[in-house]
Amino acid sequence: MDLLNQYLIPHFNYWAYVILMMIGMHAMIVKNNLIKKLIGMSIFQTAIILFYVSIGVKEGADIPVLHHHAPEVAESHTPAADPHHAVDPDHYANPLPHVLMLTAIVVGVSTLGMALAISQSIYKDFDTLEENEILAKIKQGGPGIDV
Amino acid sequence: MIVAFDIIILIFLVITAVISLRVRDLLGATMVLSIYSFLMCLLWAEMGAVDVAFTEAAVGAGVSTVFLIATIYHTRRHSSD
Amino acid sequence: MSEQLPAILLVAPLFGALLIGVASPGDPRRAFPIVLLSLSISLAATVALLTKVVSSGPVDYFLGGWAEPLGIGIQLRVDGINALILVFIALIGLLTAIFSYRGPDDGEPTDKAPLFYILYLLLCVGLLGITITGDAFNVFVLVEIASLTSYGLVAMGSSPRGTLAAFNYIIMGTIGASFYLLGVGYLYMRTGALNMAQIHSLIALPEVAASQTILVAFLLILVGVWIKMAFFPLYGWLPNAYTYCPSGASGILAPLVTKVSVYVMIRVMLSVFGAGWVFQSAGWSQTVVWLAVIAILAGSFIALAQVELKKMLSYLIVAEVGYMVGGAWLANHWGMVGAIYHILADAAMTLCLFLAANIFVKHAGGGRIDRLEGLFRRMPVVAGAFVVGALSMIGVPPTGGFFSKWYLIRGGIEAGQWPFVAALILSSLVNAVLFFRIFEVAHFGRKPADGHHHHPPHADGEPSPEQQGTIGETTGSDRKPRLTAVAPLVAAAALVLLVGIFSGPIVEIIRGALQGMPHVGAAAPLIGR
Amino acid sequence: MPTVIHSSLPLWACLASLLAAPVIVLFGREPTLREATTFAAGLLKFGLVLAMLPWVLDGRTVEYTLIEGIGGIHAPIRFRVDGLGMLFALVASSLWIVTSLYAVGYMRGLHEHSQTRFFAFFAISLSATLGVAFAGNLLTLYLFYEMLSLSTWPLVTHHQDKEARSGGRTYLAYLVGTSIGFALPALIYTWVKTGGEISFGPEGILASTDIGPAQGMILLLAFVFGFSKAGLMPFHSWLPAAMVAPTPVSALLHAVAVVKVGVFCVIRVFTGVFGVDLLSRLGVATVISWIAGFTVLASSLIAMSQDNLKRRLAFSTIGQLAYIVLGVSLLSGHAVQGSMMHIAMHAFGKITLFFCAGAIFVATGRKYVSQLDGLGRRMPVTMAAFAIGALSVTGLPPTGGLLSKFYLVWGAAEAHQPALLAVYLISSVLNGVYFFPIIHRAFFRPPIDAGEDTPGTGCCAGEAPLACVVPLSITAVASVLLFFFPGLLYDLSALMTGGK
Repeated sequence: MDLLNQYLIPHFNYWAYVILMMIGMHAMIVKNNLIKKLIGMSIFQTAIILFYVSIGVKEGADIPVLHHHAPEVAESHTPAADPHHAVDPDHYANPLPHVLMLTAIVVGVSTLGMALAISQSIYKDFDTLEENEILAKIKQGGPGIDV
Repeated sequence: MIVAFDIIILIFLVITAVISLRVRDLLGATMVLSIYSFLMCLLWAEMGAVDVAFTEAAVGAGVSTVFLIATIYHTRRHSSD
Repeated sequence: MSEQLPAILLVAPLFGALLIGVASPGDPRRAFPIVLLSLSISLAATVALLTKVVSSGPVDYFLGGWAEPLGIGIQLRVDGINALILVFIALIGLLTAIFSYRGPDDGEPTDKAPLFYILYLLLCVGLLGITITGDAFNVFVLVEIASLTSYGLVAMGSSPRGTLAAFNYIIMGTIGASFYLLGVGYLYMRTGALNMAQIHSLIALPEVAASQTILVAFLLILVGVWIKMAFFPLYGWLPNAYTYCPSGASGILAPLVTKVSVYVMIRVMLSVFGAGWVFQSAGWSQTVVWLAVIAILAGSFIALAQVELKKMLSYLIVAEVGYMVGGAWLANHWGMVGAIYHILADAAMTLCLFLAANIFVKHAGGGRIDRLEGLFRRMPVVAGAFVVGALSMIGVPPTGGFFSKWYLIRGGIEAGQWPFVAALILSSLVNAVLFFRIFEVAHFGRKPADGHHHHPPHADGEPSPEQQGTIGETTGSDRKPRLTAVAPLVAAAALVLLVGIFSGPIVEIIRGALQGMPHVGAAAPLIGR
Repeated sequence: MPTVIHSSLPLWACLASLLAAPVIVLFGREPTLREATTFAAGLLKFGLVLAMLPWVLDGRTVEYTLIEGIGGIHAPIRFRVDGLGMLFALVASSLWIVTSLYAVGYMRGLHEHSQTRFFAFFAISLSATLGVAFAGNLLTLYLFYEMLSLSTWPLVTHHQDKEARSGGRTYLAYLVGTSIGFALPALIYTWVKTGGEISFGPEGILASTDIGPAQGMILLLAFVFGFSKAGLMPFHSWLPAAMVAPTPVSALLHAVAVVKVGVFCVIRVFTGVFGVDLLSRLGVATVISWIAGFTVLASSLIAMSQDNLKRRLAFSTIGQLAYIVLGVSLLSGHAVQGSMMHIAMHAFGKITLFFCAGAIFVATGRKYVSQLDGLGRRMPVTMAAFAIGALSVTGLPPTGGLLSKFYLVWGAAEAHQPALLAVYLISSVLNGVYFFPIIHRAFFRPPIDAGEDTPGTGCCAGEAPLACVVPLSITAVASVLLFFFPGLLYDLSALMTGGK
């Protein structure tokens, strides 16, 4: 039973992200259709973002935004409080992984966009998006293919 | 950060991911993928990462789905696997 | 002005790319001067930085001035190792920009040329950034910039196989970059820092060094970087990508992208984890050197089986990556020096070979090796540069290729890794066979092979013009290659020789940087002599 | 008196012909100007080498460092001219002038194609030969050794036909293969063993290191087989394959420059890298002497069976090279001196034979020994020179060959090696066996009918063109003169073995 409590429950996030990542990677490699590969890719990338976000999670922590109801801000109005040590880190989730993941999301989407544009160009040349058919066409060669 | 809530969303996430990859109609797959993104955004909002959540909602669900539908429009809707 | 150098060399190509987008979306003639200007500014900046590093040691630069507390601002760090690589990236970028003057596929200047140059400059920004940054996550961002632009460049060619190769390159590249991101995530989870120096100081603590997370982080980063550098088992994307991409693109991708990934591996091994941590158990270095041996042999022998010239050269890149990874993992001083020096030598000779191959393929009409007949006679200058690159690949003394083998073999002997030394020698022999097979085809050509008795005697013995005509009627365009194509090629050949001749000073800079590298316990032999 | 003189003469001696190559290409269209450049370069090179002779003769070495830190700590590109280097350089540069004269006659006689390329690469290979002669450390030696293999490939494959292509392929496979396969690791192993010190000095590089007999054996074998231009048995078949080249190439390169570079490197390995006393202490040199002995006997036997004249001369060269390697591996003072003198004696003798073979081909188009009946009457001068050359190679009195063989035999006796002494004597007899039938056939057999006369016979009465006959007579006379005035060779070789 302690296996369940000690490993499974608190690390559920990490189990989930590994499962999602493997689903995505499986699709990227095994799927025949290029679009399905790209769907697998976006699942693969969002899983990593899930991992990063779950690093910054704290039990019972508030969102990392200083709003005026927050205890620290209220105290700081009183002259005694020292403005520099206002924030108590345990109250807030760690914002740094979140910031990093903004970049990762944008990267994921731009890669998806580039890949989709390329698959449209592949469709224009090979008239199919199935990998086995494309490879068959290449093996036959033909004028347009092996320039 | 409610653990029970997390576990439910994660299970749904895994289910939508598998469905999105198994369904043969690409348009359907795209729709399920956007559900997957919205669930992910819900999960992150609940975990305290608010900015990542609405970025994922806007970008992950919104723009990717638009890209995918545009590509399917220009190519073929049916996928062999 | 001079302390802003690290920023200048990144910003110049960035603004160049934006300027092209704004100034001349459709007009290639206006794009070319902007490209030259921005790349020469960044080249000048890198050279100035090199002299600064040589004279006064490593240079640190914090973007936005966030010096303290360490770890907030992104730190750019230039020491002996990456100063040299920066100069090479800028120089090779400039040479290839001149080479691809007439648009990506060397045809008539289509409207694609400016787009090609925008991607080209952004790729230069990515590569320069990867080499200069001192922040682990920033490396991921710049790796993505460089990868996205190289996907675009590969897909821009006219050949349909190029677009398919670009698609495969995207899939493999994303997996590689994501593994690197994951590795940095685990590092951050355990150490809470992203700045390389900071992580290193934390890993130096015994309880952190022993933790599982650091081990997982290292493996993930390693696999991710191996995919990006096409290390043997993970090289699937490279051959097609570099064979079917436009000629201008192969000139910048082949020499630099894989070498920069090798640099990232070495930077991570030395500056983030520390040589002491990485080489703590001899088992690792033994297995990786064995992997490198397999990479070298496989790359060389598959190259032997190739029929197309550019595909053969691409497989040689896979073998050369095996040299560098094996050298870095020999866990001794000369192995590391050899690996870093080989990054420079290999970049130069790959550039020289790919530029020459592009000209040959265009003028011989088709990439197959047996179509290159008689080319030495028609293009002596291009042939001469190709020969210099080939000799360097074989490892003939005055060229850079020889001296990198010189140090790598020495490292191999001192580390007692005899299979690695044997693999290096064997691959030089295979390279010799490969390139002399091409020399034979190109040298002999379709001369009247039946003895020399009856052809019209004339004083000099050079085949008379009408004879040359018979050779020239191959399908390829018979015109002489453009000056803007030949000049960078000659410069590349000269670079190969210069890297060889000045290998002494280069190695001194590298050894100085290695001496200065923070190292822990077991690394004593690494930083020793 | 300072024993080391720093002057850039050795560098200019090397560069003289290297710089001539582009000038030759420039004058590609005007043959006379092109030939004039070749001669000018030859004379300049010979002059520069002679200029250094006085210094070297009174025991001093000329040193010059071209690029300081090229190979890391102690491996710059360095030139060092000592007795051995000077002897070989004199032989190579003097014979280049004679060969250029011969080449002009030969090429014009047969209207060869792409002569500019031929002369340009000829000049480059000569600069590589001198580079090896004057090399100051192992790295420079290896650099010019590789340069020589590569610059001679276009010469070997000059005819650009089927056999030239396959001959060139074997030629390169052996030379580049063994040099990268064996010489490079041996070179780097020495570099590692001595901590970076690989320049040649009075005593061997490895003398100060703690190298064991096993390591010494492997290293010595790697070096000797790495420098496969010395033509030792298992790696010799590139030499007959290179006979596909035009005769001036096989004359100068495969009788003088290329093969002597191989032997020169072997002598450098014995005296410069290991040092004679280290070798005698380790006792590993006897293996090399057995290999060389076997090569001498086997090649002489094969030479007897060869009908093609040039192939017979090729195998005779392999035998003579093995003489020199055998002499050095005996490690006795006189034997080493004899082997150095044999470099010069054999060079003059063998080049005469190759010139005659070429002249016969130009004059009559005949290549095979069986076709040489009665040629003595038609080509008296050529066949006389052939006879003198044959005498010199077999080592009979009126020619220089005798002196060097005498020293070799003396050295063998001094080294108490009766078996190897017997090898020397038997092989001299065998030399006679495969040369004298040719002379007999040429002078005492009735000529077979003139038959078809291939081109080039347009000129005087059956003799080859003057430009071919004059050089071969010069070298024949030279080999006789060497018998009477060996003083210069003796002093130069004594310098090297003076100490030991």
